[in-house]
Amino acid sequence: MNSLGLTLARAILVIPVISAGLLALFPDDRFTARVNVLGTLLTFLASTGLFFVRPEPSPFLIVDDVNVVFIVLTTFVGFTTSVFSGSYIAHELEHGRLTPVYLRFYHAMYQTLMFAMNLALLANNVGLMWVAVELATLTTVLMVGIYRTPAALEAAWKYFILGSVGIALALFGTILVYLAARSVVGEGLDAMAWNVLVTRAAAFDPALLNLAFVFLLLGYGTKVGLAPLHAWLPDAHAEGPTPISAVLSGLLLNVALFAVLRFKMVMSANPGALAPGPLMVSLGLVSVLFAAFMLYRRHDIKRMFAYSSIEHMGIVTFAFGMGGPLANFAGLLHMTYHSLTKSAIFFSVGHIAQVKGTQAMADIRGLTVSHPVLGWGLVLGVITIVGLPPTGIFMSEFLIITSTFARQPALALALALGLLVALGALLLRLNGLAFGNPYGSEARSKASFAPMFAHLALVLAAGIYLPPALVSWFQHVAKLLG
Amino acid sequence: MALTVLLSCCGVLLATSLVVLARARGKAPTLVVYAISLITATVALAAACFALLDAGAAPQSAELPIGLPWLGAHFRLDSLSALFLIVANFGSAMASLYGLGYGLHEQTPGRVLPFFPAFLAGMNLVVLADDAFTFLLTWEFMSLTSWALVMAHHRQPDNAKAGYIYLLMASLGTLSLLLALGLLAGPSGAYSFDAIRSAPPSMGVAAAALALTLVGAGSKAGLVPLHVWLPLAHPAAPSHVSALMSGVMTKVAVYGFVRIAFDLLGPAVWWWGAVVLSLGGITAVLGVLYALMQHDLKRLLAYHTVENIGIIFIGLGLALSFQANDMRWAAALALSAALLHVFNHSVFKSLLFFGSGAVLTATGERDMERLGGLIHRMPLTAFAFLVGSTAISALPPFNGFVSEWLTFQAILLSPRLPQWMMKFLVPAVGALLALSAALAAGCFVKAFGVTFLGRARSSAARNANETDAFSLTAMFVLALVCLIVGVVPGYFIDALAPVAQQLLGAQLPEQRALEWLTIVPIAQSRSSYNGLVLFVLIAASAWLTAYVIHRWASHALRRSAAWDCGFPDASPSTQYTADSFAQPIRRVFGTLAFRAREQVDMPAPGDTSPARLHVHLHDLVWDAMYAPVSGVVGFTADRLNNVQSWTIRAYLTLVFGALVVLLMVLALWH
Amino acid sequence: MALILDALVQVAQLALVLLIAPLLTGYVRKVKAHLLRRRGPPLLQPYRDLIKLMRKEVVLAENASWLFRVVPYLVFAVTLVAAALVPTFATGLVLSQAADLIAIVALLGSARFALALAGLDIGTSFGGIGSSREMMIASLAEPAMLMVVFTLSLLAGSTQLSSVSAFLHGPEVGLRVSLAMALVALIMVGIAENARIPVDNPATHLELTMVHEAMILEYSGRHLAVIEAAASLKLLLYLSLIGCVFVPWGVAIAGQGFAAYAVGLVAYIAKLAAGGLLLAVFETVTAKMRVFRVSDFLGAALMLGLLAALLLFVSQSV
Amino acid sequence: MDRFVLDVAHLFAGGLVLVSFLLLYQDRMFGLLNTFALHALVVSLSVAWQAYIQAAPHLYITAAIALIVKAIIIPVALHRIIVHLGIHRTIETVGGIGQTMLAGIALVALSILVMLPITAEAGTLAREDLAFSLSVILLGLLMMISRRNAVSQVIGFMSIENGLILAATAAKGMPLVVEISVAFSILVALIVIGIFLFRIRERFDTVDVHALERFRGERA
Repeated sequence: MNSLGLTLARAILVIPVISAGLLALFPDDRFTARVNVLGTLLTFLASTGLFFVRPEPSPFLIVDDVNVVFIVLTTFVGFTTSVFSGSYIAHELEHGRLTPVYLRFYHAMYQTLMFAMNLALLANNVGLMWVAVELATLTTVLMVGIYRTPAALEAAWKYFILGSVGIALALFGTILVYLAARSVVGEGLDAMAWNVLVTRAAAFDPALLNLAFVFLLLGYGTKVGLAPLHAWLPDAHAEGPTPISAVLSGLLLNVALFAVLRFKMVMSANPGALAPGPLMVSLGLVSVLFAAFMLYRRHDIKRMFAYSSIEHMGIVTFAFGMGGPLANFAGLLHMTYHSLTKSAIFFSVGHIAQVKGTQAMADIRGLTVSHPVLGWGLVLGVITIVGLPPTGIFMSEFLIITSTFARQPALALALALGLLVALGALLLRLNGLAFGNPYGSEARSKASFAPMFAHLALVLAAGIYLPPALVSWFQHVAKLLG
Repeated sequence: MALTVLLSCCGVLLATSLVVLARARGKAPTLVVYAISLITATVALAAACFALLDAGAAPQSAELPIGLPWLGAHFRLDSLSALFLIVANFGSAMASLYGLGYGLHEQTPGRVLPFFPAFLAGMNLVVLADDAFTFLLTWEFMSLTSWALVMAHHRQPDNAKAGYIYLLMASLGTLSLLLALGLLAGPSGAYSFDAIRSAPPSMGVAAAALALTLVGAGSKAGLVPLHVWLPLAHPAAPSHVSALMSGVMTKVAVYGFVRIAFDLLGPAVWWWGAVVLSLGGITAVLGVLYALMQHDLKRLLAYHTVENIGIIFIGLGLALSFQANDMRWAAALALSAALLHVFNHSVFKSLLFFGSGAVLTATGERDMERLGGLIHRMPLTAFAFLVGSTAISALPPFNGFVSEWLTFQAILLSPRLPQWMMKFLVPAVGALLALSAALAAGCFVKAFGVTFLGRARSSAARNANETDAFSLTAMFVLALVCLIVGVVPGYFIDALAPVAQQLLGAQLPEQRALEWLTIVPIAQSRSSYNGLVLFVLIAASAWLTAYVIHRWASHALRRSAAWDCGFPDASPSTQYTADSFAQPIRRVFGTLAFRAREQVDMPAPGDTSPARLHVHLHDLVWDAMYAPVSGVVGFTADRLNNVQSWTIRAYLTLVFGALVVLLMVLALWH
Repeated sequence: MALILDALVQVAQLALVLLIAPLLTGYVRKVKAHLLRRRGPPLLQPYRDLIKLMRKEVVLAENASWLFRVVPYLVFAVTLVAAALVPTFATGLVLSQAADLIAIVALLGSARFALALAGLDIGTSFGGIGSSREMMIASLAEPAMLMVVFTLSLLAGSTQLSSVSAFLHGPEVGLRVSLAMALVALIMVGIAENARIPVDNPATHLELTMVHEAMILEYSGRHLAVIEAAASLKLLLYLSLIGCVFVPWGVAIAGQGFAAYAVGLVAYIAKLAAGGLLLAVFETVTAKMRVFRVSDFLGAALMLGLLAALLLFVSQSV
Repeated sequence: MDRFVLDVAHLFAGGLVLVSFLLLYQDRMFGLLNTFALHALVVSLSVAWQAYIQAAPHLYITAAIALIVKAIIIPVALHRIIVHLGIHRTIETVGGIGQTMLAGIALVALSILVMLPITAEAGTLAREDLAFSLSVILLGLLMMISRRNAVSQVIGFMSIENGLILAATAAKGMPLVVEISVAFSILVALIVIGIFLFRIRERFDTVDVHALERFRGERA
C-alpha cells in the first residue's frame, strides 16, 4: 500500500517534469497542446489515487488530511485549465499574439508551474516548500511577461520584485522556525519536517515562533495577495495570458495560503506563542474592504476579477484568523470553492475577451444576447463568486459570518459590509457586461465550455451536498488549525 | 404525508425548470411549463389546506441529507407554514393559469420559463425550511430566481437598473437575516430552529435579532424606508410574475418576520410592538401617497403593495405588544387580522396585476395617461379590475374591508395596554390607518377611472381587444374569492385559529357557528359584522329600486353628446389625467411628503406656444438614505483607487511598513 | 316574537327614512329661503322634483358605459342600507348586528367610490374635477369620521351603534370634553360629506366651485332622481346619527312598547327639525370657501377627532 | 578557544551590519558597488568561518558562491550595465542620507528589541546573530525603498539576501542551505539580467522611458 502511495506521490511530481521536457522539445503547437492536456490529465489521475492510498510521510514528501484535497484540487484545475488553454492558445496563435517559440516556452513553463505547486503541497520539508514556492513565482513571472507588451513586462517586473521580497521574508521566517525546532528536535531534516513540527511544537521557544510567524505571514501573505502586500496581483492577472490568470487565482494563491496554514498549525500547537488570529483577521479584513472598494473603479475585466480574488483570499484569511471548528472548516471550503469558481470565471472571461477583442468592460455589453453560453456562464460565475445561493460559497460565507457574529459582532459586521460592497460592485458590472443591448463583435467563439461548466457544476453541487469523506478531513484539519 | 407531497411538488418544479433550461422556445414549452406549475401548485395547495384544516395534527417534520453536512436540511410543516403555503400556492396556481394565456405573448420565453417554476419552488421551500441554513439558502434562492425574472426584459430601459437595485437590496436583507439567525444560533452553530426555540435568547440579543429581522424581512416585504427596490422591480417583471412578487413573495417575507418574531425570539417585549406598529403606520401612509403620485399602472400597484404591507405590520405590531402584556385573545385578534389581510392582499393584488397585464398585452401601454375608455373594449377585464379595486380600497362587501375592520377592532382594544407610549401611539397609528384607507380609495378611483373609464387617450387604447380566456378565468376566480371572503369571512377567520393557537396560545371564538354567519371577534354587544346580510341587502334594494323605477316610472333612454356644461365635443385630451386627478391630494399631502412644487410657465402675451405646468417631486427617502450611501461608496472608491497607480517603491514601502509595524507589535507584546 | 317586533321596527324605520328624507331637504331649503327673506319653494317641492325627473327620459352621453347606468341605483341602495342601520326613533334593530359604525362609514365610502367613478366615466373635464376634489375631501373626512367612531366606541366599549346610543343614553356618561370634540368633528364631517356650505354648495352651477354637482353633471332623468334621493337620504342619515348618538333622549329601547315608540318618533322629528334649522342657519351665515381651504377645515376636524380619541386612550386605564 | 570562535563569528556578523550602514551612506554609484562587494566578502568570510566551526564542508560551497557571484561577477556586471546604459553616477535618495541613517539605527534597535525575549537555549550566539541578520535584512529593505535608482535597489535586495544567508548559516546544522542559497543566487541573477533586458534606466517601475506612468494598470 505504502509503496503504491509513494509511487503516486512521486508520479505527481515526475509527470509534469517529463512533460515539461517534452514540451520544450516539440515544435508543433497542435501536438504540444494535446501533450500538455495529457500530462495534466495523468497527474490528476495519479493524484486521485491519493484519496484511497496514502504513503507514510517521508522526510521530503507527505500526504495527510491537510493537503490531500488541495493536491487533487490543484491537479484537477491544472487539467481543466490546460484544456481551456488549448482553445485559448489556438486563438492567440491565429491572431499572432504568440509565436510558436513562445508557445513551447509557455507549455514547458506551464508544466513546471504544475510541478512547483504540487511540490509545494506535497513537501514535508519547510525549506523544500520554500524552494517550490520560489520556483512557482519565477515561472509565473516569466509567463506573465510572455506577451512582451510594455504593460505585460511592467506587470511581470512588479510581480517579480514584490514576489522576491516576499520570498526573502518567508525564508527568514523558515530559518527561524528551524531554529525554534532545532533546540527541541535536534539538528537535521526532522527539524524541518511538518509532521515532526506539528507534533513537537508545544516545546518550541514561543518568542522565536512569534517572530517566525510574522515573517512567514508577510512573506507568503505577499504571494497570497493580502492587502497591503497585494500590489503585484491585479496587474499580473490582467496582463498575462488568461490561463495563467486562472492558475494564479485558482491555485497559486491557495498554495501560498496553504503554506501559511501549515505554519499556523505549528503556532496553534504551541501554548506560549501569540495567537496568530488577530494578525490574520486584521489582514483579511483590510483585504476584503480594500478590494471591495477597489472593484468599483475597474475598467479592465480581468483586473476586476483579480481584485475579487484579493477579496476572497481576505475572507479566507479572516476565517482562519477567527479560528474555531466552524470558521476553519468554512475557510477550507471557501479556498476550494474560490479556486474552482474563480478559474471558471477566468475561463469565460478569457473567451469573452477573445471574441470581443478587448478587456475593457465599457466595450463589452449584452453578452447574454450576443453570446448566450459565455454570457450565462459569466452570470453564473459572478453570482457564485458573490456568494448567492445555492452555491458552495454561500455555505462557507454563511458559516463564517454566523460563527463570527456570535463572538465578535463588530468584525462580522465589517466583513458583511465588505461582502455587500463587493457584491454591489460586481453585480453593477455584471449588469453592463451580460445584459442590455449587445455591443461590439458578435463573432462566435470556438471555445471549450466544458471546463467552465464543470467547475461551476461542482461548486453548485457542493453547495447542496458535501461528500462525508471530505467533511471529515476538513473537520480534522479545522481541529488542527485550532 | 402532506409534507412529503409538498416537498415532492418542489422537486417537480425544480426538475421542470432544469429540463426547460434545455429548450424554452416556442409555444409548446410555454404551455407545458405553466400547465405543470398549475397542477403542482394546485396539489400543493390541497396538501397545505389539508394540513391547516385537520385540527390538532402535530407539526410534521422531515430531514434531507443535503445542505450543511452535519446538520442536514430540516423541513417542518406546522399551522403557520401551512397558512402561508396556502397563500403561496393559491397565488402560484392562479399565476400559472394566467400564464397559460399571457405567456404566449412573451417575447423572450427563454428568460422566463426556466425561472418561473424554480421561483415557485423557492417560495414553498422558504416556508417549509426549519433550520437557519436551509431558510436562508431558499430565501436567497427565491430572490435570485425572481431577479432573473425581473431581468427577463433587460433590454428595456431601466429594467436592468431595477434588477440591480433589487438584487442588492435582497442581498442586504439576506445578510441581515443571516446575522440575526447567527445571533440566535450562537457561536456553537445550533442552526436548527428547534435548537433555537429550546434556547430562547437573552433580552439584548433578542432585541438585536429583532432589529436585524426587521431589516431583513422588511426589505423584502417593502417596509419603508427599505421599499425603494420594490416599485422598480415588481413592474419590470412580466405581469404574472409581478403578481407573484407583489402578492406572494412579500407575504413570504412577512412569514419570515412572523416566524422569527413570534416563534424563535421567545417572549416579546412591549416596545417591539411599538417599533413594528409605527413602522407599519408610516409605511401604510407613505406607500399610498407614493402610489397616488404615479401614472404607471403597474408601479402604482407596486406602491400599493407597500401600503398593504404597512397595514399587515400594524396588525403584527399590535399582536406583539398585546402578547407582551399577556393579553392573549387581543393578540389573537390582531394577529388574525394581519394574517387575513395577508391572504386578502395576495388575492386582490394578484387580480389587479393580472388586469394590468391584460391591459399591457392589449395596448402595450403601462402609462395611464395614454389609456382610457377600456371598459368598452375589454369589459370583462374592466369588471374584474373593478372588483379588485373595490376590494383593495377596503370597501364592503369585499374581503379587504373585513381584514381592515378586524384591525380597527384590535386597535380599539389597545387602551387596555398599560404602557403610556402605546396609549399615544396606537390612536395615532389608527388615524394613519384610516387615512391610508381613504387615500387608497381615492387612488383606485384614479387607477380604474383613468385606465378604464372616460375616452381613449391613444390609438392603442382605442383599438384594444379583450384578453384571452385563461387570463380571464384566473381573474374571475380571484374576483370571486374576493367576494366570498368578504361575504362569509367567518370560515376563513376560523381557519386562522390554529395559527394563533400555535403562536400565541389563544384564538378567536369560533365564528362559523354564529347565526347568519355574523362575525363577532370579541362579544356580541361590542362589535359584529355580517358581509352576507349587507351584500344581500344592497343587491336586493338596488335591484328593487331599479325594478320599481323601470316598472312604474319611465325607462326611456336617448343617447346624445355629453352635456359637459355645454362645451361641444371637446377632445379626449381635455379629460382629467392621472396627474391632474391627483393634483388636489398632491397639494394637500405632497408638499409635505415629497416637497412637491408646481411651476407654471406662461408664454408671453401674443406668444402662441402652450403654457406648461411642471411638477417637481422629491423622493425624500431616497435623498436622505440612499443617495448619501452611494455617495460615500463612490468617494471611498475614488480615493482608494489612487493606490492602483503607485510606484513599485511605494508598494515596497507598504510591505516594509507592514513588517515594521508587526515587529513593533511583537516587541511591545511582551 | 321579539324578533318579529324588531323586524317590524326595522321596516318602519326604513319606510320612515325613505319617506321623510326629501322632506328634510325641502325643509332646509325652506328655512334658508326664509332666512333670506324669500318665500322659497314649498316643503314638498323635492318630492315633485323627484317624480318629474323619474318620468323624464334619460339622456345618456354616447360613451357612457354600463357602470354609469348602474351607479345611481348602487349609490341609492348602499345609502339606504346605511340609513337603515342608524336608529332613528328606536334602537334594537334587526340589522344592527350586520354592521357597526365602522361598517356604516365604509358603506358611505363605497357610495362615494361609485359616484366618483361615474364622474370619470363620460370623460369630461367637469366630471374629473368633481371626482378628484370629492376624493380629496373624502381622504380627510373619512379618517376624521373614523376618529369620531373611535371616540364613541372607546366610551361605549363598542362600535355597535345601538349599544353606543344606549350607553350614551344611560347615566354613566358625564359631560366629556372628548364627546364635545367628537360632536364638532362629526358635524364638520357631515357638512363636508353632504356637500353643504362652506365646503360645497348644492345649489350652485358655477363650474369652478362645483364638487358634488360636477360629478353628477351628466346625469339626467330617473338616474338624477335616484341620486338626488340618495343625497337627501345621506343628509337625513347624518342628522339622525348625530341625533341618536349625541342627543339620545327619547330614543325608544327595543321592546318598550308602542308608547315609547311614539315618544321616540316625536322626539326624532323634533331633533330633525332642530338639526335642519341649525344647518340652515349655519349655511346662511357662512360663506363658501375655496377648495384648497377645505383641507384645512377637514384637517381641523381630523385633529379634533384624533385629540378626542387620544384623550380617551389616556384617560381609559382598563 | 570556544569563546574566541564565537567572538570571530560575532565579529563578522557585526561587521556585516556595519557594511550595511556603509551601503546606506553611499550616494555615488561606483562607491556603492564597491561597498557591496565588501558586503558580499564579509558574508562569504562569515559563512566560511561557520563552515569551519560547524565542521560542515557543504557550507564552503555557499561561501564560494557568495564570493564569486556576489563579490565579483555581479558588481562587475552592474558596473558594465551602468556604463552601458549611461545611468546617472549619483544616486537619487528619498529624504537625506541623514534621516536614512537615523531610520537605520532605529531599525537595528527594533531588531535587537525583538530578539530579546528569545530564550538562550535557542543557541548561544543565535540571539545576537539573528539580531544582526535581521538588522541587515531591514537595512536592505530600507535601502530598497529609500533609493530611487534601479541598481541601488538591486543592491539593497542583494544585501537582504546576504542577511538571510548569514542567518541560515548561523542556524547550526540547517539542511538545504546550499540549495537555498543557489536558488537565491538564481533569483538575483535573473533580476540583474532583467534590468539589462528590460532596459531599466532609472527605476524599477518604468520598463521603458516612454512607458513612464502609462501602463500602471488603470488610472481610473
